[in-house]
Amino acid sequence: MYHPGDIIEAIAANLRATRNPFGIPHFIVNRWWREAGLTAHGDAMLFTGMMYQFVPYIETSTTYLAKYEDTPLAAYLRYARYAPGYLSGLGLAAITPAREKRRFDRILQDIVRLLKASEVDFYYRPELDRYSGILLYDLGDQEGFVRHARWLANRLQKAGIKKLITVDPHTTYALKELFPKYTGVRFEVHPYFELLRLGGGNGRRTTVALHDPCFYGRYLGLSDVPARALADLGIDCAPVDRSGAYTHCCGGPAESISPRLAGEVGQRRLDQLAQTGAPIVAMCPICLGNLRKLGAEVRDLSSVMAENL
Amino acid sequence: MDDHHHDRNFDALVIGGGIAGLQAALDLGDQGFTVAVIERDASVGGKMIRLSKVFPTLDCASCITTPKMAAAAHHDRITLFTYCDLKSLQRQNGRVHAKVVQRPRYVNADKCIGCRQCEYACPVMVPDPEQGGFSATKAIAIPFSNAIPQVAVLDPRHCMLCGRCERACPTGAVDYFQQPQPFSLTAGTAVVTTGFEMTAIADKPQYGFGKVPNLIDALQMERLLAPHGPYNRVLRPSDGKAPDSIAYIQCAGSRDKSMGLPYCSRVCCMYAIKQAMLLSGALPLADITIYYMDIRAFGKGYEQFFQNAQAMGINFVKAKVAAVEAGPDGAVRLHYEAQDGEGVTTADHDLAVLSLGLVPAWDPSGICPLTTGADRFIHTPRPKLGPVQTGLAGIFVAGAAAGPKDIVDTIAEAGNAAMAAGQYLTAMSPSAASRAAVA
Amino acid sequence: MTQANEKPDAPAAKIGVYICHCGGNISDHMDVEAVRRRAENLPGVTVARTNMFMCSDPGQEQIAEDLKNGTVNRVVVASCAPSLHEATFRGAIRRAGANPYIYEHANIREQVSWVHHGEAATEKAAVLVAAATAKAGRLKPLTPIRVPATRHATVIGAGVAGLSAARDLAARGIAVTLVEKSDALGGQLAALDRIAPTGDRAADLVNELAAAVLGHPGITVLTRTEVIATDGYIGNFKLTLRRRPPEGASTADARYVPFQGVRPPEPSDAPSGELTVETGAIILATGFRSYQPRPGEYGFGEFSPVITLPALVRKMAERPAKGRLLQIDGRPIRSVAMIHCVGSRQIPGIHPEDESGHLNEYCSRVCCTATLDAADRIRRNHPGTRVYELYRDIRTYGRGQEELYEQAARDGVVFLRFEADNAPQVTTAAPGEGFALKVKVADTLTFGETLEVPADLVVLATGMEPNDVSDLVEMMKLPVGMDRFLLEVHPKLRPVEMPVGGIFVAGTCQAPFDVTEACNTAGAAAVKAAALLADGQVELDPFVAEVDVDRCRGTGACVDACLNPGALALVEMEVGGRTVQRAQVTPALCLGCGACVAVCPENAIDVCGMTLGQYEAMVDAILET
Amino acid sequence: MTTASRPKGDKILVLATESCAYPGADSVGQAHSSYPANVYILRVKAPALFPERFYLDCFDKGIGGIIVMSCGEECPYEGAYHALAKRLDRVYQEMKARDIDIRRLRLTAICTVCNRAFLNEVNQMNAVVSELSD
Amino acid sequence: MTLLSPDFAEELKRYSDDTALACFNCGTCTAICPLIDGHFPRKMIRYVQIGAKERILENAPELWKCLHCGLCTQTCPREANPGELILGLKRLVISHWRKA
Repeated sequence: MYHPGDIIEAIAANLRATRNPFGIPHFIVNRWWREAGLTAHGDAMLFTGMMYQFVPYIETSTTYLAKYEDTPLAAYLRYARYAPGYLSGLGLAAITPAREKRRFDRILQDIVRLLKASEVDFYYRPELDRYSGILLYDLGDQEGFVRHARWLANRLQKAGIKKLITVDPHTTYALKELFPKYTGVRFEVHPYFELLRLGGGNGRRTTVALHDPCFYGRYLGLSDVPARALADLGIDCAPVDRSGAYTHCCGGPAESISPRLAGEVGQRRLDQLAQTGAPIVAMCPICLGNLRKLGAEVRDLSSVMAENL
Repeated sequence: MDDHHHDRNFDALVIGGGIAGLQAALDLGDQGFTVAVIERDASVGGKMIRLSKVFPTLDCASCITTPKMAAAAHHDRITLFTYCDLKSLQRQNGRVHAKVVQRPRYVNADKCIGCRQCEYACPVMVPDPEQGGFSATKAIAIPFSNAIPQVAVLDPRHCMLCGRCERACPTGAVDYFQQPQPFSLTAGTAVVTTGFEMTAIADKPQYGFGKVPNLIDALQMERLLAPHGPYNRVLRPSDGKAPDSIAYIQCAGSRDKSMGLPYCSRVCCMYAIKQAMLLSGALPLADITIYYMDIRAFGKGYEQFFQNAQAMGINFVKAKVAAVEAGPDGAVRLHYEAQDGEGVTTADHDLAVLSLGLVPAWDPSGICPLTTGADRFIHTPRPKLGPVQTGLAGIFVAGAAAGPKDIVDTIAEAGNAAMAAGQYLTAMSPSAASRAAVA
Repeated sequence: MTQANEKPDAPAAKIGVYICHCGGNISDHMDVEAVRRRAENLPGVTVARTNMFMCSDPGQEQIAEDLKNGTVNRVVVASCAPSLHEATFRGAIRRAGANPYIYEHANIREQVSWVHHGEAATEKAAVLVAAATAKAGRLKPLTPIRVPATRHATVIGAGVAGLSAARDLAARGIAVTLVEKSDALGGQLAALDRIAPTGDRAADLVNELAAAVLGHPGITVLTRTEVIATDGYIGNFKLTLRRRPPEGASTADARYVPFQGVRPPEPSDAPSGELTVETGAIILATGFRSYQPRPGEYGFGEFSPVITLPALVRKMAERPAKGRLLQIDGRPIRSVAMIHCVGSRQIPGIHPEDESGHLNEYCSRVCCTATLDAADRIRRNHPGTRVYELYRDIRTYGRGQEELYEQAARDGVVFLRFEADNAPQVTTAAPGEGFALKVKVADTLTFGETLEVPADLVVLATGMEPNDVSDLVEMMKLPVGMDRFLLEVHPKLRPVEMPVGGIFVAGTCQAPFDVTEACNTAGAAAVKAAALLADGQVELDPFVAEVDVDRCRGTGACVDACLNPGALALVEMEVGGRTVQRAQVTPALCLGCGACVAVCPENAIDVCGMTLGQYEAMVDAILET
Repeated sequence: MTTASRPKGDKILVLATESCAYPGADSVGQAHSSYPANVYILRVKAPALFPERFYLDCFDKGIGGIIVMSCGEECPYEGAYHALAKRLDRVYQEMKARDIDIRRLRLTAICTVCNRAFLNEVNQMNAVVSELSD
Repeated sequence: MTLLSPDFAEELKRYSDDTALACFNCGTCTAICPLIDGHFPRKMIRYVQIGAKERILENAPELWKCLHCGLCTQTCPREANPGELILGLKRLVISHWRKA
């Protein structure tokens, strides 16, 4: 286990300096939209919050973190903020494989396809789509989180944004619950699957094991909605031991503090999902990343739906 | 017995024919008042007649309930209306008016002589709810061996209308076309003794009830332990193995705001200890563990009973079980925090019993203007000096209808309700009281 | 042979035997007609019939007709278990204008057709019918015993249970004498302040009950009064009372004295000295006393800041004041430690016995809630005062009590849990530590760590002990349990009854109860007394012992064997011009057990309706059939 | 005298208390559990009624075995059970004196639902009676 | 030997909902926590109840094992919100570290 103080300070410093927890320049992280054919005007703005885009970088960094966890080298982490290397910034960007980045960009492109197929009136403005700061909140750096959230809320407010379409549970929770509470700014927030109207699908009936992320299943009480969206496409959800409000954590959030712990918790969840025998589907980039790292074939909700259109 | 040709005016109505209702009816009848008991089930006796033995004396529940059931059934001044739904209970012009519908038994109660020929003839086996679903009964049957009245009931959900019971019946009592029978009763006062049901444990999905094969509830264990039980011995449902280790999970549906049940159900500690003692008699080599938060052995002789259980070797572990799942080989796996320093622990048992809590069996809304408390039991505005008074003059309450209660406390409260109802009748109509006095 | 002892019946028995097919339940397993034929030939049998359902109206009608037209004067029905239909057939006989006790039942379903089959069943049924017939021939008409009862009840003890029972009985039109040892009404309830969890004021409750009792013309209230002698039996007791003269000035109006209760008015003609009361029923409501800790128990008597819960309640009520810190005896209290289960839940080998060798092994039931209530009140009224509760199990079992437990926790009461064999230790704090005392406890909630609780005050949650009523126990022959509380006949079948007929228990003389439960038991006891005295007489089963004075020699063996003292006695009577001693039965007291029958050397005593001769005749019939 | 009084029959008499053992025997019937048909059950309020000679007379007359089924310690008549137990001790002495096998008399407690205990008792007594009549 | 100092609960109020005292130490949070680790999180909550601040600071890094998954809060029988308390303790500890 790494000393949490070190991780928190590294992330907080990055966020202060670059508005990005890993210190990677925004234009490098957020490239997925370029071939997506998006307009800049419409009813609601698509807001990715950068979580999907970050996953490849997180996985690269945690591979290194896992290597040194519980070794004397772990203590050197506290100098990370002075020595970017594999933990932050351009270095991290450089050593993260392009194939991985493309994979996660594809998910966002699939979400766009789904929204278009549902005739949702939406637009995208890449310069406004920024990280929500949720990781600092989870780690307990309340000051850091509030400072960042205010910056972002102001920026969106100034741009006249009122309605947001989100793609991951962490960003959704931050915008829906935390922003009003800590910044006083309230947006109308919809996770994308709430807006889907996809009709009968392609006629194939399949069953999947849908992993409810904690934020959707428990904090936001939204686990029924994606299941309904799947059902519209003829996809059934196998009963998973622990789901909905009682869903089991994927272990992902522990990645930065203890990759070993993230693995243990994730493995237990994987076993529960595997018991169904159905292909595993996640709808949160953290869950997706952590469960995949444990060797499981896990697909994103949007990919499964896009394929069945 | 159900008598359809009686006077529909009574001194008192008793709503519910469990042990509280029977005791209240007997105490009213013995004072000289006429009483109508309205019971939802096909037999009086309530939950108590379904139990095995009762704490802290360990005498059999039947031995205590049956005489009270028979005494009420044979009482000159008590009329039992079974298989009846109460549709409305209102006060008008100083009297209590009840609208009741008797559900069809598809058996003429006046003709049925309880000979069971229909039951023997019926080809349809259905799970017997009176035996915790562990064994089967027939689609037409006497509800249970010591039911009162001894009248068969046909279950239309399972009946195939094959006609064998009708042909077997020596008195021509089977009537496939019987209709619900609405009727009205009036009385000077009413005593509500509608009792309890067990907690709906589905509200606690982490206990896996229904998914874990050898996880049963305490009422099912009562049947396994009962002398007239489904197997005549204790075994676990999945494979018929005699369990070597048995766990009790306390507060399964009590003291748990995550289920919306913040209150203590008052009886579960004692019934679990009782069952544990009976089990250690039936299975002398089995390990029995009770997982608890606080042992609430508060009544007369209860603490000594608890101490005896400890002396008998029953294990008590202070922990609330957090989750239950199926383990290997039919085991039930419990997760809990061992607070003695061990920390998070899992324990496998051959059989586990959920000590379910108590919830009210009756909701007066839409039937009677009685109010209920936050716990949904009948509200008693003067719990100290008038524990049996409700918000409505002339309507009294006793037993678990006014909050979880054990049998001893229920019987005392039923007596008090009969006293209060008798006083009310005396005050309202001295003639009723004097009639009672000369009866 | 012993039958010779039976006096011949006049007129001769004409026995009707009625055998039930029970719709095949009986007839499918035996030859009912064969049983009937054999019955027909039994001595004394005038008619033997069968019916598909004897319990049906036509079946009962047949019996009634045979009785009315004189064909029969004794009835035997062979059918199901007597528990099901004995009462039915006795009722049919009564409706036909005959004495219901000329009836005998043969159980040929539960004890024959459902357990044996074929010839064996037929044979056994025939034998049981013969046995029943043999008994029936020796049955005599009996009359239920009716004893006049005084429509008056005496309630002993004027705490909440006694007051409540007296009020209830008077409201049902029964005259009541309420006897109280002290000079005030209210008992231990008056020693309380507010009652948890509802917050009712004890004073209001005492005043309400006292007003109801004092205002009812049917209730005679006798304070400063004790029962010094009892006599009589159910419905007809005679109590001798002794009333002390008032100490100090007597009052003209009822007056509430805090922590003592309501002093009733003392009219000039109030009785004093010895008086007698004739009463039909007695309700014992003699209550409890609070456990007094042993010297040194948790520092009690050793350190002055160690007090009992009742003392705390009183001190807080006498100087009610809000403020940052609780003040007790003029001292600001920054921290209170409350220790549960003092004098309750004692365990042999862990807790020492008292000087008379007793341990209070029971739970006192009310102390958890009372302690929590006091703790929560301190936290709410004195936010600067810290409160710690040291407990074994929190027993907030009743309605609203678990909610109080949670409320106290949310209000900042800190809970520590100890094991019975590792009790907290109260010691003085070192001079520099700032607090008067400290309490060391191995806290199981903190993984067994030993914690030190600083305390300016230690409160002991003392339990209940029954009041000493050994005089009444002796006089009335009352059973007492291991816990020294009065012992009811059966906790569920007859929970408020003493084995002596007509004596009932209410409230905390039976077990620890809270106010609600005490009221419930009081109502339950009152309803039993009201039912008993409802019509001015008590009806008892006629199955009681009867002495044949011609045979009795006055040996007294029966009196010695009698299980219910008073039911049998030797009395002097004139026989043939000489005064001799003979046994006499008091039917109201006789249990009908027959213990006397077995020991009489002269066969001079028997139980009506089930005589030894009848049993012997049945045995003969079993052997001869 | 002793040989003449030795029981020869195989009929078993059960003295069953009306509050416990008699309803217990009924409950065996309700369960349709079979037992030997030579068992005859008499309903009694309390077996304390029967003097020593009643038992001895029964054996003399030809009863093969007697089971006294009481309520045991839960007897509604306080003290009756102990009086009964003492009396049966004296009956046993007499039986020995008359060369009657004491296994022919049993005292047992049976409650209203003691089906198995009831069956055990009557089957055991039946075994004793048939063994002794061989 | 641990001396009790319940004033710590007051200090924590600045960082979190004040629900630690609502906890009745049933251990559900610990047993349900996906970490399956010792007495976490009840241990921390118990330390808050008795005011053992030093113990919390000594063991502070453990707090970051919490994944903020919320299962403890969902299942807590007393609605004591253990998840939120742990988050509050993280905030308190960070503030301590930053002051140091």
